[in-house]
Amino acid sequence: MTAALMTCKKDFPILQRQVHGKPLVYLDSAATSQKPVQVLEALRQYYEHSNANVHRSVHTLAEEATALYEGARQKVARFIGASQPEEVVFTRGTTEALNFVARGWAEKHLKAGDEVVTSPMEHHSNLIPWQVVCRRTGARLRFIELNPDGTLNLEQAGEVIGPRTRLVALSALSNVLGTINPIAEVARMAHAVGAVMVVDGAQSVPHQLTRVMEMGADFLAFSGHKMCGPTGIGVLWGKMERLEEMDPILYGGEMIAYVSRDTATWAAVPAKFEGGTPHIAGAIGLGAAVEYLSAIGMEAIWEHDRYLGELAWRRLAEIPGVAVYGPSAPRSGLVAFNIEGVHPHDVAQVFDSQGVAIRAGHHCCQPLMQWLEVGATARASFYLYNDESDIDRLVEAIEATKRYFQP
Amino acid sequence: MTAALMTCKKDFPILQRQVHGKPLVYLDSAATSQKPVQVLEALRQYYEHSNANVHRSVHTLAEEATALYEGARQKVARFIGASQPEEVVFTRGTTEALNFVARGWAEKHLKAGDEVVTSPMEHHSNLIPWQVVCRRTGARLRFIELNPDGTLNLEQAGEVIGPRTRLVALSALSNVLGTINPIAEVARMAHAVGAVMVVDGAQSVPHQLTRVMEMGADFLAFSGHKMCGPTGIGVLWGKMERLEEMDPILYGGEMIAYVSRDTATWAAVPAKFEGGTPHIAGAIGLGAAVEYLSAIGMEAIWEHDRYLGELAWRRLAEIPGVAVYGPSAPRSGLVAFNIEGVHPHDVAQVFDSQGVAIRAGHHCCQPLMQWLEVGATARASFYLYNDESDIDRLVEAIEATKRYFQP
Amino acid sequence: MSSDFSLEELYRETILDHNRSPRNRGQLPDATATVGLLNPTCGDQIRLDVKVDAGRVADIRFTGHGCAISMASASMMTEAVKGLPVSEALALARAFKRFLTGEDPGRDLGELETLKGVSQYPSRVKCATLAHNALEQALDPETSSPTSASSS
Amino acid sequence: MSSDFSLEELYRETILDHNRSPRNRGQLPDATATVGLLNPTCGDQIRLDVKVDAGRVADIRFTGHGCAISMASASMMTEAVKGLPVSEALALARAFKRFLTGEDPGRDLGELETLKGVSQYPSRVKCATLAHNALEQALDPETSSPTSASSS
Ligand SMILES: Cc1ncc(COP(=O)(O)O)c(C=O)c1O
Ligand SMILES: Cc1ncc(COP(=O)(O)O)c(C=O)c1O
Repeated sequence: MTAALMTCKKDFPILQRQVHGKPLVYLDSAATSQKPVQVLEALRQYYEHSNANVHRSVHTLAEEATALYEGARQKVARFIGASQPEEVVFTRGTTEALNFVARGWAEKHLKAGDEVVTSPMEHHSNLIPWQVVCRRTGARLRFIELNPDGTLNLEQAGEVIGPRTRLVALSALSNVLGTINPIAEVARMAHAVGAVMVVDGAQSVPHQLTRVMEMGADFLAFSGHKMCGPTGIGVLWGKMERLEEMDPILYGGEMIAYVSRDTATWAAVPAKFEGGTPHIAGAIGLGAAVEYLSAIGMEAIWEHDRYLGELAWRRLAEIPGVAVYGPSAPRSGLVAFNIEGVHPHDVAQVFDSQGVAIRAGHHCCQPLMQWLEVGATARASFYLYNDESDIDRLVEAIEATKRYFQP
Repeated sequence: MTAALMTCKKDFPILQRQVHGKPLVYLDSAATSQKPVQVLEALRQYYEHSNANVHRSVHTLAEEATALYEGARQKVARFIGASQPEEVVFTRGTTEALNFVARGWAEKHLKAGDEVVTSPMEHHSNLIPWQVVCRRTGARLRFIELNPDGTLNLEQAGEVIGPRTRLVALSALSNVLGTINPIAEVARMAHAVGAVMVVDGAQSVPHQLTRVMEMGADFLAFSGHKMCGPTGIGVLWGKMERLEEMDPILYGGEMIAYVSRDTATWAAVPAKFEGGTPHIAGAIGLGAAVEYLSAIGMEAIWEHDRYLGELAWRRLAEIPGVAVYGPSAPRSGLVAFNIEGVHPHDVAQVFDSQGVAIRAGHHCCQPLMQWLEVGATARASFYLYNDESDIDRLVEAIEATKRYFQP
Repeated sequence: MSSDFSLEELYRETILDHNRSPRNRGQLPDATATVGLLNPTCGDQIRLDVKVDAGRVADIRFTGHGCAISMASASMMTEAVKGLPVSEALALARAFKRFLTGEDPGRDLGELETLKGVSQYPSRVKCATLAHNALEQALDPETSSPTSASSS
Repeated sequence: MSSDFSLEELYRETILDHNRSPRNRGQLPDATATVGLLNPTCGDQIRLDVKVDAGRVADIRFTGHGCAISMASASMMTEAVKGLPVSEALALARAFKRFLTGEDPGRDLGELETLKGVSQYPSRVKCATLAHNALEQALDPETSSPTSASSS
């Protein structure tokens, strides 16, 4: 663990909290991350100093708010290596971003007989929009199967992705298995058959250095709240060409050029997709978050998170009666597990009594639960403010749970 | 002006600001309102104390975040007189809420030959979604015409709303004319022919006591950022029956019941419409905002805002070379105007040099501009933190502008 | 969530016991009503088989998987209602739901009262009431509302 | 936006004069190209009529409505390009746009330089460049990009 990461914990006020009289160990960052003071300060500063609607008025506050909002777009564009800021569309989060692609791009371009390819490890947000698009257009939804360890079966991917494939939708990192998917490789397969590559970056962008061009993605979706940013803000990045051929989804203020009683023409990208007053403070906060993460360094964060994820997997795998899921290594900074005979909800409850916050449930991945043949799992997920001592507390909590529920 | 309103200005830190060396006079609340410390404090408290994803995990932070988020729903429901909290769906704002109704309700229920009725004073967000729905379904868009003073021609409304009408969409208050529309009356006309009444409350809910039941609305849309709340949060309220017959719009996490690889079933209202991680902090902030407004009293705020709107209209109408728009009284707390021979953008720029922040442009109401036969207007809009002295500054700024641009 | 939190208040020994050795587990080949319910937030599932005979709950069985709270609650509920007149069984289920939202149940709930600790955990209340909701749907499908409506 | 703000820096006397008495206002019946442009944020509209003859801007006129900045900028632009070879006129429009984003225009811009104050106001830059964008579209429709693409 680098020095930079060891000192960052002090930036997160909530981590000073006690839960049930015990110091909080927050291991639920894959659900949502905590926020550093730098981000909270950017929000406060905006609201107390420059709050105004953007792109609308010519007064000083409005000029400042617009400059801050568009400045945030630039910061995010740099953070993911976009070729121009206009390729960054602000959305509520990953879910909205993926729905935008499904509604605005896929529904317009797909027809009966076409195929959409995804995987059984996808979050519902990267699955149901495609189910719905397929039902509406008559396209067929197909799946790249998983190897027994929860990695993608690349050989079979080469069979599923074929001449009828128009769109491939895949998460870069699984939010349950910790699998690191070979996005660039799958993108090459997709492009080879003329399909569009949609990447769910909800778990990858917060943890991994993202270079959209090298990734080979046509669209990338991610959420601010999982990467030290505020709630209610996220991003759809798209290649300009793709965004230009995409229909708007929300009609209203600021996304238009000319409006008469009966017709309207649209503004240019990205305004075309940002109908209505945007989440201005959220975008500015996300800008502050990517600056914060960049200052620490995404390579360092990725190394740190992976280290913790792999260490936790190994340590949990050694505990009798504990099942861990997904590949042992390489893996991202989370580990899903079950304790024999104890339902994950009960696990999470006992953990909570120890101050350890984890998530239990299906993690919005019911088809993956079906594949794993479990109803639910517990999941501990790590971020830059966690360290080895948190894994010690995790292991202790598992032991306590086993004692508590022993038959 | 009541004592409560006179003291509230101190709650808004931004109003202490200087612009170009002059004290800020913020007269752009119809675009977005400023935020009191009570709301900013609720945001900070959430992020520093209880930040977690909602409805997902069983740990303490998640329980607290869920309780705060659902508590905000209850506060908003009470604020608008909803019969149950579940009728409150959180959205990004008015624009998204109206698009949800257009996509989820109208597109499902309208067919060729049906008619949608709206007015020429609508904001683009309450016009373009209906244009698009009509194009998609083959329905026809019709307009209730305006009287010369910018009020609704009720007699003609009675002719336009007929047996083919399936949906009537109307703003409760115009964001340009200041017109107070007779919503209950139009709702009765709509219901008499079996049509659904959609109310754009973007301007009314922040200023007027809202009782959805008495209004006769089936759907009501409004934005948090215009009513002392954070950016990125708004509300679609709907009668439970209407919401139940409405399709979801965003597919993904948390809006489902059961998901397999190929199909999914939906959760109950309101979860069905809140796919993906919501803007948790935003909802909590909006809850704090409605508490703040209720403590002052919506009747007092409405009286105050109307008083300022009517006073401003009268004082501006007296100035030679100034044209004011909309009815003289009753009117809401804003006044749109033009200075002869000076473009509203230039007006706003000179105002800004005096520290007076107003909006200039088409106010997302191009068809209304066409009706008024102007390209754009200036607009001063008031809220609880404004008082008569701000109108003095407004009048001075007009005089300064006239001097500056005199031929 | 209060600081005087004690895990033992939530997981009373009775609950752990019912979880370990659930009563009335299984299916009824001659059920008069069968209801399957799902708690979508956590994936808890229950299938309840009820046999009504002469206005009484003549037999009742459940299968499914879920947390200790939901399984123990199902187990206790089946024990409590077996043999009761349908109206009595329904009244019990409703009283239990009131009990968990902190209201006065207006009657003795027997062993089910050991689930009191759950009322402090809004997210767990859904677990504890799953079986009771299933019972309501089985015995009175008209007035009870389904969890989810439409489908993709 | 800086605190040493002065309105006079934005609205120089030359600008106010062009706004009051615009040059080359009107339409050209024998125009070789006509372009209509709209600034959707504020509703500024311009119609530019250009007559190209033997590779030169033989005549140019504009109509429309907008703020002082956009009208003065249109007026000055028409004066500046009338008589220039097409390539020169295009170069001028592009240099002016560079100038307003704070870059070195690389050439003398004449009266148009009085619009320098605009560069401090991002929202007004669109006003000042509207006529220049129209000119680009009129003279070089291939490479210049339209403001809006699709329609409802
Ligand atoms: C009458 C009216 N309707 C709709 C809107 C759109 O609201 P929002 O931009 O918050 O979605 C506004 C405000 O801009 C408005 O004034
Ligand atoms: C892989 C993945 N995709 C999509 C999402 C959805 O993100 P959000 O809820 O922010 O829209 C999540 C997180 O919940 C996720 O982990």
